[in-house]
Amino acid sequence: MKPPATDPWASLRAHTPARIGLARSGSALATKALLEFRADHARARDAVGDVLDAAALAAALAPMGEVLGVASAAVDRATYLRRPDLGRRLDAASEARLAAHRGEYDLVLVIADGLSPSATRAAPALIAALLGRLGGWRLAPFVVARQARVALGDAIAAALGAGAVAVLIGERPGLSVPVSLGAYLTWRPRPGSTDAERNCLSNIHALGTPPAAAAQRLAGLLAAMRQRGLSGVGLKDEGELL
Amino acid sequence: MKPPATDPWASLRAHTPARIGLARSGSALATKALLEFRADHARARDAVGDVLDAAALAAALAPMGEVLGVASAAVDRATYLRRPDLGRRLDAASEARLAAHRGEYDLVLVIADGLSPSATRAAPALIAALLGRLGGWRLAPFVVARQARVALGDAIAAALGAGAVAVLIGERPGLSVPVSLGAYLTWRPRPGSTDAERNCLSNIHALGTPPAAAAQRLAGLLAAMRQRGLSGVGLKDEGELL
Amino acid sequence: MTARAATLAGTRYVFPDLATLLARATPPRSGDVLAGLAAGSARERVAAQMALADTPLAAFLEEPVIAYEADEVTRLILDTHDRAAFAPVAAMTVGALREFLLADGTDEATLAALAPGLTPEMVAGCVKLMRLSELMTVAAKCRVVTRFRTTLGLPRRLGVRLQPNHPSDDPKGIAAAVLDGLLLGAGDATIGINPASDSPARTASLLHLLDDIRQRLAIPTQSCVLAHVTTTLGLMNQGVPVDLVFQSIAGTEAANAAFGIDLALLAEAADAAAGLARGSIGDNAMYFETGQGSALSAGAHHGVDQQTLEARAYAVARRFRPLLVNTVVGFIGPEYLASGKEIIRAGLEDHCCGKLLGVPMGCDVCYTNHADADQDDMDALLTLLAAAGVNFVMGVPGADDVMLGYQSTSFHDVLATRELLGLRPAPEFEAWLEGQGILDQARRVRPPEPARLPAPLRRLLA
Amino acid sequence: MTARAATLAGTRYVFPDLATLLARATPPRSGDVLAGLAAGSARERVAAQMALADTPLAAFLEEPVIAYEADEVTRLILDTHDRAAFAPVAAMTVGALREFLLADGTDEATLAALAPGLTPEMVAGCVKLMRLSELMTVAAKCRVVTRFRTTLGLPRRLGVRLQPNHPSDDPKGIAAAVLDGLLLGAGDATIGINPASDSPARTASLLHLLDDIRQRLAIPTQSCVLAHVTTTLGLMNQGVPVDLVFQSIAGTEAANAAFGIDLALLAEAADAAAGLARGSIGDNAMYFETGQGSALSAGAHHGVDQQTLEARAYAVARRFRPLLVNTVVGFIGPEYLASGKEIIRAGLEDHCCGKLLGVPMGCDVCYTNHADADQDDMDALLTLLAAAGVNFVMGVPGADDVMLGYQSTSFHDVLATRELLGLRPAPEFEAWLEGQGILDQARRVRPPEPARLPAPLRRLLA
Ligand code: B12
Ligand code: B12
Repeated sequence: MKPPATDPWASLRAHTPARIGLARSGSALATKALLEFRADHARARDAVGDVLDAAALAAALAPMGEVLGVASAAVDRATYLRRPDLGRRLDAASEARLAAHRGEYDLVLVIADGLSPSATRAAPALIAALLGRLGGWRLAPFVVARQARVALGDAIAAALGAGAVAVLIGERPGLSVPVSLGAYLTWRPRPGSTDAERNCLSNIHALGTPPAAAAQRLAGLLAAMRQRGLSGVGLKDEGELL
Repeated sequence: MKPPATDPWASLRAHTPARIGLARSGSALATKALLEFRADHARARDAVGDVLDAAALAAALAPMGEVLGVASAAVDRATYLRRPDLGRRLDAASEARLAAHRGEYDLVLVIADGLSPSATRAAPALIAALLGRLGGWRLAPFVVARQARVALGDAIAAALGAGAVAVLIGERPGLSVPVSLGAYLTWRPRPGSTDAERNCLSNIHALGTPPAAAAQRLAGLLAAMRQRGLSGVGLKDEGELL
Repeated sequence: MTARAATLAGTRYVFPDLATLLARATPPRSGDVLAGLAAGSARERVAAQMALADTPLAAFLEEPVIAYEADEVTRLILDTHDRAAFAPVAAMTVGALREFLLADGTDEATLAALAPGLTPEMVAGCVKLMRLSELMTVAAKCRVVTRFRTTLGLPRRLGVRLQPNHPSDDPKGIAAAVLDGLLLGAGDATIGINPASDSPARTASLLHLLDDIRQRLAIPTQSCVLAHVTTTLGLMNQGVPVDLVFQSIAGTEAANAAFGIDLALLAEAADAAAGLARGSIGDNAMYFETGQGSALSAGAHHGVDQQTLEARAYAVARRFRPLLVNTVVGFIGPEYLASGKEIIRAGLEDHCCGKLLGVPMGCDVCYTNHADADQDDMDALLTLLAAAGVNFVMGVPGADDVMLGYQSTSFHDVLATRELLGLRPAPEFEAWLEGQGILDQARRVRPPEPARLPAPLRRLLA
Repeated sequence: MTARAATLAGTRYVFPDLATLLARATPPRSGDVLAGLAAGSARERVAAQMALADTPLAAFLEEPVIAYEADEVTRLILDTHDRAAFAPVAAMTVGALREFLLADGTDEATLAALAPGLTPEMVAGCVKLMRLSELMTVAAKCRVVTRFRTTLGLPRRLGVRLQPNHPSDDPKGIAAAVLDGLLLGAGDATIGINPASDSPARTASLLHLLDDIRQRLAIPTQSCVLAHVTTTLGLMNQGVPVDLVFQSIAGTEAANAAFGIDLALLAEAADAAAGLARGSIGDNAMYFETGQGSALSAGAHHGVDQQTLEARAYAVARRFRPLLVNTVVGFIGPEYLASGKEIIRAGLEDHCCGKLLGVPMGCDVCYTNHADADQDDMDALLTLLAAAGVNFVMGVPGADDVMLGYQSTSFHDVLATRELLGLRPAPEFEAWLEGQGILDQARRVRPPEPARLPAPLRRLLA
């Protein structure tokens, strides 16, 4: 019932956070593995309910540029989870705030809570690494968005007048990886842009693509997007050659 | 799939409201029977949520005697369903109201909403039939009780100083019989009386024991109770000989 | 009392005694919330499960959840505990027992030998750690076979109690429902009426009615009228034909007192039934019903969670070698099991606990109209229980009990389940069905046109 | 458009068109509430089911729920509708179709012949009337067998897609998970990686990795990397080893457009896959995934309920003779299916609809951490689907997908289910498992100590 003394899985576990080589009894998990799973489930459920620490995020971003805070039309967490339509629209105050900053921008970087508000803690490091690679781009102020879905970036870009948007958003929390960031890039965003028009880089976290590496790949994608004048299924991530 | 033209069950159905001889296909119900079941379920769920029409009930009882209205400590229907403990205790105002009517009574008749408030509509007829058979009993005022469990009768009897209690209460609504009354009799009731100390006459409705017949059996049980000085498992309903 | 504790994500959770530990470790259900015993958060629940997993089984023998002096059910449990049977697991924790039960080497024979060594609290604790699939896997390994006129609990058999209730106990109405059930293959576990009236005279006439039908049609089965045990006892002494003695039971002395019973009364009834010796192929003559929440409802739960108390009711049951034990799982209402989800889990827990304790478990898969549940939940629970090898379930015309005011499983539901999973009625009863021409070529229950039924059955339809 | 109506308890409910009628008749789920399409009360829902039961099947051919001109999926459905196959049920209503499907005489052959005559809307409507037990009974009668290097969908077999995802597509991490799965008997349906990256280079290297493992260990199975179809198409043209072509699909043209696909693109991909002819025993080379809610999420639902749209996705799937179609039932989140109860029902509906339409249905029995569900719900759904004869389910290490952020079924879960219900892996794969010494005497999957594994497998562990 217990794994043998020298567990052959030990070395393999170094390569993946996946739950491989679990001890079992019959076809069921050993009690320890079962209860660890339940503890992780309780933790992941809590991560969904986290609240975005917008102030701390703004403070971390401030040295790198102006920061605007916005909120979607979903008034609270419970509404957010049940009403993705509201999470894609700006509330009236945010709409006005952005209109006041309308300008000629090539790109707006949006940092959004999504389904894992805590995941946004990795955003400042990623942005710091990214900014160095965005030489020719006219950047809008950073936008920190609460109760946001990916498509809220389209509304933000439209309000600011930006020609492209990169949304860094908390992905839904997993059991082993409760905080992970996803980046969604859209060329010529407008309300109604479909996911087919976006590119995605997912699983930005220490065990996936770390922020620095993510910045490099995002910069490559952004450059390709600009060069070819499109994003989405027509644009492949060719930058990466293994 | 359809029952044959001359349905042999037709005559048997006269003897029971039960869903016998249902048409079927394979081992499943025919579509019509299935959907009738669902419609009845929707109706029964609604019956639970009904509100006791205490005013109408009091008006119907008034010609027969004084009527007091009380409420349990369960403030609303949702609380009532989840908190049977509160449904067994009087709220403070009701406690005071009853204390003001304390006296020397042999019996108090309680009409309670229980799980089917509409079922109490049968109570006045039952009581009318019963009163004629309660010659030697000193009766307390009728008590109409909202959000009540059976054991609320113990608290009511204690507050009024009654030596016995008969609770006429709405039983939980069934699918075919959504309004049915149950009668629970307790000798020397006090908070803490157990169900083993009560007698019960259930399914008082047109298809079960009709109110008039119920009155007759209750009178018999009450007489036996008084004579033997006990209620509950020790007292059997011997009145009825088939 | 020894406090137990576990630390989760930096927070230390302490559980002052075994009763609290068991309650906090229980998967969510409304009754434990009502009693103020449930864990306050998912994390506290997991912490309790961790502490429970590390608790030695022997602790349950040393620290009864209800005091020995205060409760005759506790005394029954401890006084009849079989140390020799317990020996193989005596050194284990609750978590290790779970692994042992799931292990490949632990088979039917091992579990049967172990049963007298397990107490309800050990089993309840273990079950709290398990997932539904484990509750099914473990229960499916157990086999508790009992006999009266049919053999129940055999592999790949699913029995049915035919429940022909009527709101005024009308004999014709009851006979009509019995006929409906028989034609749909129900009745091998028992034909059992809940009497609307408590009158001994009426109970006697119902007992005669069922016995007449049984004898007239030569049905290999046993009948029962689910009156209070004191009523049945009185009738047995008068020579009324009583096959099975029924009683509702609970897991504490005080709850049983609220039901108007104690162990001595049950013993008296069991002796009387044994004296009648009416079983043709076996002498299991008791039928008990239980269900989570009844002790709490009677204010007799002593701060113990409802699932643990339910397991204690099985200790009461097994003392009297019953033919049938039925957890009426969603019967009382949402104050104890709020939703289909809670009912499904409770049903599978009860079944698994009962089987581990050596009790011939069936389940009334049911819900009331004030609960948040529907037929889909019942289909799920019935199928899962059948996969787990439940001994029997209920058969009610159209799933609608017109006297008790709740929905159970219908004759049709059982047929569908038997067909989906390849299960069959008790062998004696199946042979009878075959003789009546009620089985089709695929051995499915498919009653023919009335005109083609054997005369005695046809006459009932006229 | 014809309005339909039903009167219940004195109230008349009118449904202006078929789409509204279908939506109002759907059992409760959050996505239809989100879309503003759900019935407002239980009574309205029952009234809609009554009106739906009385609706002739032919109406679905005359009144498409999404206009023929506006949607290529509607055109596909109507243009490929087989009138001859439809003939036996052409005069029936939806309610009569339900009875026909459940009837004893309606067997595997009848249903296979009927499939091309059924449209997704007919099937969706019928399924809305059914209880869970009926969804199982009907689905269990259907058999859709497909082949590539293994045979899937045979009676009493339960396949597994081995899903060895990794958050950075690390080849060693993926290989470790593949090994874990193989040792636990998973992988007969496919070994399929969801790539974290969309890069063609990375996708190609993953395809090589899987093909290497497969060939080195001589595993009779097919591999897949679930990149976007355009990425896979590009790689096929470059000679990268592609067994199965994957794509997510939905039930409307607009939703597919949001996925970056259309029918022409799928046809191109299917042709390319056929051209490679890599299957050894069959040529079913497509793998599709679906799931209720995706069209609504893309704002592309046209006022049609999510279960009906899901059935339309199967019409897209069947056009391309897939090896596998997988409804990823609880994958997106609570906005479409809020609870375990909604997920369980949706999973069984999807499976039944797909099978009736002749699609080789599997199911990703799963939930996210923002939904109100847990492992108990998954155990229930997995067991019920297995009883209903689902072709395959997922196998994820420890049920925890470390890249997609959700919980699916684990290798262990599948083993437990196979053992409980007596189901086995695909025959070719089972023979391979036997050759590796992974089966015990009871033919259960019980991997031996690493030292006793065949050398190639042992080497992967080093
Ligand atoms: C629910 C129920 C139970 C539950 C009660 C727990 C609970 N918290 O509700 C359980 C499963 C424990 C139960 C047990 C028994 N019940 Co009962 N029960 C019912 C049922 C289905 C509904 C009652 C109801 O709606 N009450 C109304 C609500 C609003 O009030 P309440 O305060 O919540 O409910 C209280 C009473 O119902 C009471 N109660 C329940 N059953 C009985 C039985 C008797 C004799 C008494 C005095 C009180 C009583 O318990 C509840 C808590 O205090 C009725 C059938 C019906 N259609 O009414 C049968 C019914 C009342 N029970 C009946 C019987 C026989 C029993 C038992 C005696 C069976 C047995 N042989 O052991 C036992 C023991 C009862 C006792 N003395 O404690 C019979 C009574 C026949 C009669 N005329 O005397 C009935 C009519 C059903 C039947 N025919 O079998 N029961
Ligand atoms: C949920 C999900 C889906 C759902 C989306 C529906 C919904 N309402 O959520 C469904 C099942 C429909 C889906 C489909 C696909 N997905 Co997806 N999906 C995810 C998942 C698991 C979570 C996303 C999340 O948490 N978003 C955050 C929340 C807060 O934002 P949201 O606004 O609610 O979600 C939007 C985005 O997630 C977007 N989206 C979802 N998937 C994809 C994929 C791409 C390429 C794009 C641009 C957008 C996108 O759809 C949502 C609604 O607009 C991620 C994995 C991960 N760990 O993040 C994969 C993931 C993003 N998807 C992926 C892929 C490949 C796809 C498909 C292209 C697969 C295919 N071959 O068809 C399709 C089509 C996507 C499209 N173009 O529309 C990949 C992307 C790889 C990459 N780097 O490009 C990921 C990383 C997973 C994977 N490796 O397979 N997906």
